[in-house]
Amino acid sequence: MLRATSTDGALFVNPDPDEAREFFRRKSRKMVNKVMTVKEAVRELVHDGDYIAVGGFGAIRIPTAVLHEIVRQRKKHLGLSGHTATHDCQILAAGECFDRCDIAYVVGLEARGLSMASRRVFERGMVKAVEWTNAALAWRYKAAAMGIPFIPARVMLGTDTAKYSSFKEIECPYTKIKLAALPALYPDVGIIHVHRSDVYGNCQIDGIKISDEDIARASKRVIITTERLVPHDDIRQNPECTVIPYYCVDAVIEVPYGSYPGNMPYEYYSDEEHLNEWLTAEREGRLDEFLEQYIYGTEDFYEYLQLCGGLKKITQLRNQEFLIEGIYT
Amino acid sequence: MLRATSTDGALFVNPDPDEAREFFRRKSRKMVNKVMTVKEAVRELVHDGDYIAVGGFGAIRIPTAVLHEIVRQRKKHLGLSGHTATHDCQILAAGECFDRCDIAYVVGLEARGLSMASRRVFERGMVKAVEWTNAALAWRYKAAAMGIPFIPARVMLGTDTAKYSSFKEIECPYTKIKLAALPALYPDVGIIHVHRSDVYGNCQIDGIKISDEDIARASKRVIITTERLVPHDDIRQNPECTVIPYYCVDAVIEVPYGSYPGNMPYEYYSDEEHLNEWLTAEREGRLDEFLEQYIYGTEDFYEYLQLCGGLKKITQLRNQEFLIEGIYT
Amino acid sequence: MSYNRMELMICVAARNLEDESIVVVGTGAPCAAAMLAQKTSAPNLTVFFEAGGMGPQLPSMPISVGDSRTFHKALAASSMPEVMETCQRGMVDYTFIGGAQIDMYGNVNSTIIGSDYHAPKVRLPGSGGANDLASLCWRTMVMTQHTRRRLVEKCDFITTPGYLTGPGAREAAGLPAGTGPYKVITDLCVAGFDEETCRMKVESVHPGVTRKDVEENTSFELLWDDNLGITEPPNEEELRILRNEVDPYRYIIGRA
Amino acid sequence: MSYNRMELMICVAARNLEDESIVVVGTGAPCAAAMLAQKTSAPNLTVFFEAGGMGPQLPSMPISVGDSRTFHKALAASSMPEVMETCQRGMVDYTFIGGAQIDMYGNVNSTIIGSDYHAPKVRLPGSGGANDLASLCWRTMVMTQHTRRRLVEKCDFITTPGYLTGPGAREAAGLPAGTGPYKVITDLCVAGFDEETCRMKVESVHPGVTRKDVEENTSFELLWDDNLGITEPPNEEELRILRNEVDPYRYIIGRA
Repeated sequence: MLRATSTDGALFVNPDPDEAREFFRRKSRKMVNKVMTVKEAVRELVHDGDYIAVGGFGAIRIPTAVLHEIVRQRKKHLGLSGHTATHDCQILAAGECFDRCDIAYVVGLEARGLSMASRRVFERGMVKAVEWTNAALAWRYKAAAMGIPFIPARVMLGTDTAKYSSFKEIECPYTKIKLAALPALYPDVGIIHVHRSDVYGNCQIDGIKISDEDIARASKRVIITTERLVPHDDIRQNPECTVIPYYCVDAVIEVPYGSYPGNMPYEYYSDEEHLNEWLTAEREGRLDEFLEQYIYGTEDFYEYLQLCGGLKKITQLRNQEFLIEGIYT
Repeated sequence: MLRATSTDGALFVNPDPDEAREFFRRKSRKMVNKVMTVKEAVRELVHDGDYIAVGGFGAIRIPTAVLHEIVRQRKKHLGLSGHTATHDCQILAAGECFDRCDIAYVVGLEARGLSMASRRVFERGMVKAVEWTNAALAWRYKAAAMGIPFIPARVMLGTDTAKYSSFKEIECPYTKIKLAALPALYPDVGIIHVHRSDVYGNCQIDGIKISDEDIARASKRVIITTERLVPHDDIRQNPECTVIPYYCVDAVIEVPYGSYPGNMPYEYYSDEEHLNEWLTAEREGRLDEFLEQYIYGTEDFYEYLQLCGGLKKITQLRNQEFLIEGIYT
Repeated sequence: MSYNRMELMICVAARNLEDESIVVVGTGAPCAAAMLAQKTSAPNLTVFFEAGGMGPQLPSMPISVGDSRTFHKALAASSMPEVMETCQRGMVDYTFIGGAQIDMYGNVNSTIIGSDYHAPKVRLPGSGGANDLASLCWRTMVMTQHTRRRLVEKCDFITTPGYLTGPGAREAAGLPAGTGPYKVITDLCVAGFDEETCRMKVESVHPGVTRKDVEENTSFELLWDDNLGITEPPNEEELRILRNEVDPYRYIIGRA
Repeated sequence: MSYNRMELMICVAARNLEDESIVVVGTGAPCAAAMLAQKTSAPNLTVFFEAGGMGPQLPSMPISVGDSRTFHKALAASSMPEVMETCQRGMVDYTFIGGAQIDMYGNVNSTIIGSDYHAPKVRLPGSGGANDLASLCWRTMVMTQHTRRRLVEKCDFITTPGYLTGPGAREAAGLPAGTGPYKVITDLCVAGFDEETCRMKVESVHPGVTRKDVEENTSFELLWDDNLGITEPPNEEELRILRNEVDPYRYIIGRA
């Protein structure tokens, strides 16, 4: 049944569920306090060469603090899942942290325009790229989360996206229709920002989940940043709200306003001014000094936030999120 | 790649996603008031010969009123998905309503024992049976909900359950491991009891969802019974709580205590006394008279509930659900 | 009442959305079109966003396909798999996609400009959800500026399937039957696709635009509808709603 | 302190659950064993139920695998796919299954009694989740009464895989490597499985039970551990907790 497409690409991670099972068999199920600092989490859990997946949607509910710290600790040769990777891709491209990428959406920031720095790493061949789609990567995470080596789907077929991808085409044993067999994607590290977590890593997310339920389950290690740490009992009061269970999680860090400058649904809107400042710095060739100022030169996310306007700015963004015509707007 | 197992069984529904797409293409997306009576819903939406899937888990959150009405209207030749079908299977077996069944779990009522009447329909060859497992049927619904003809899984392999099933074995194009290709299961009618619905069929379910998200999406027609009708705005206040969206749904009926004698999480516990009475009636050969009393002889679910002890009984079951040592216990 | 070309395109797109249907949109003009349709001819139109927003009461134009506006007082705040699977199941009628290039079969490029994938002149974002939506929704629409560099003889890269190489090609590739490009709405004309050849066929030119204008700005040979018409311009009601309610800050209509 | 056989079985089962692990249980004795383990040797044991309950604080014995007790103050109230997929992913250490027959390879029958599938002497419930859990969890345990009709030469129907026909058979069938039957806990003895032959091997007989008792109540040839021991009886602490906290109404332990 296997009719390989003329796939130009590579599989950056092994879709073998048995290899993953061996890893998960040894992963701790102990419900212990996993609270640490961003620095510690990145030092201990993100290694040069790891393949990483970032939760959220580019500039929505993103784990900015961890992304900055990856740049700050000058992690290299990462693999990146480019699943609507906008500002997250931009940060990691600025740090030249990754050299291979499964692409569904990169280099752009949606309506805000293209990131010159992100374009550069791809256009100069600094990154080995393989093409996918948003749904394809979403389903690849899901296959891994389900513990199966692939999920069939009806996308990508017939296009150059397929030609520069690395999935295999199969024929359905029941209907004989052609399908894309999307290989399971088990990231080494999943990094996700959530609304609430207890110290063990039981997490709640408000609003859309995008692919984060599946990323948390598919990833071998998971770093959570959370707007708020909450008492364990809060989780048990509403067990239907648990999006990520503790046994998926390796590190929990409380990072208030942690999605800034991205949008955090029901909390604060995106800071379009700052995102634009970043794009402008890239366009005007001032990226190095911009990075020096905001990332390399800051100690942590609190300092970055302060530089960007601190609580006053956040208050303004909260007003925007809630459509309140505050004094700042 | 296709290596058919020696499958003794049949596929009762077509797993072809293109046939299903043609149906769904024409299914109305109009958000209109879908409130009707149980009688109307069963008359208009359940036809002799249809293949049905019942939500909940046997005696947990089951749509009892609709099941009774199917018996009362003497529907025949139904196909039944036996996905932990306990009291639901028992009701439909009593009415001799189905003649083919995908079996994961039937005839038993878990710790309560076996239903003689259910055993009878299977032991006397009145039902064409095909073997599956709980996960297999769950994933078959999921494949249909996803719009793909099959999902691979690592269950059933190597057993007689496989031999008397009707799935095909495939080889993974990436890892060469053997997999069960579980064919999509698109029921003609899905019947689900929920905690809250608006008149359009936007539904919320508290507690475990079992497979009901997938049943609602996989089924061509969906009948919802709900503990409570709620204003449409309540749905929009908490969009993360919508488990079933309106466009899946064809009928909405408010049936308070509608899972009785089954458990409704956070509302009332199961009536073990009545469930036992039913088993006893079967065992003692009094099923016909029992059915006459409780189903054929009643006009609707309100009458049945009244016969079983009415609000007084329900109050007792509410106390049990909330672990309150009420005066009844 | 005067109008600009973006306003015209949005109004035309809105009219092409049947009432009581479901559409997946991105941000920008398609989202404006869907919002306008809801306020005019398609009050029962349900709008999805690929990141998980389903049926929101959009308070204003979202900046991102996943931002909190996309599920503001929504019917459901779900997930990307949920939206994509609803499309794959056949429940979604329309989608809009965009790109840098489109060919006569409606194939779209949003991946690279240049001839070498590994060293492109310009790296574009890639498919995002475009390939998925155009593979799975029943009718795909494209809104684009009409220039020779956009309407090309051959895409540098086919990111998203139109009719691929022509009749039967989508089905042969394994894409769901009955799907494909439906309308291309440019700032010069509205085109559909010829049933027999699957090639782009102009149905109407916008007021003041000539057939020659269209031809000169297209790099491939267009087909022309026998009943070639003039695009119905936006009416006062549409313009009023578009300007006052849909895009009061002129984020989109100010771009023309 | 005296105890009955069910109490012994539950205590033995509880001791076999390592701390800081995850177990999927059904109702009845396995659930009692998990609850007892949590209150004794495995305070960090997480209990799942196949219908979606994950990590509840069980207030009392559930009647059903899906009833509201199974997600009372739980870590998560999820779904059947979520639980089964967690097992398939390799995150679940233990499960208990039951059945009417078990053979020397640990294959279990819960489908029919009789030789003709289409006209069985007794129609049993079928797999339920048993086949799934025994295929996907790392270690499968069975608790059963020890009679010749239950420990059979050949199952009338293999509902749920043990080691199938012996060494390598699970892997050859496509089941995940490293899984399989782990312990069989009967009212006469505790058995494991021989690494080389995959056959059931008695590790200890219960106090007062002889090797002959076990043999006479088994329809196939058992292997015997070189270091055959006497099962450690329940201690006072275990019995106190089991009787007062786990099963105060003697639903399970009253069955012996």
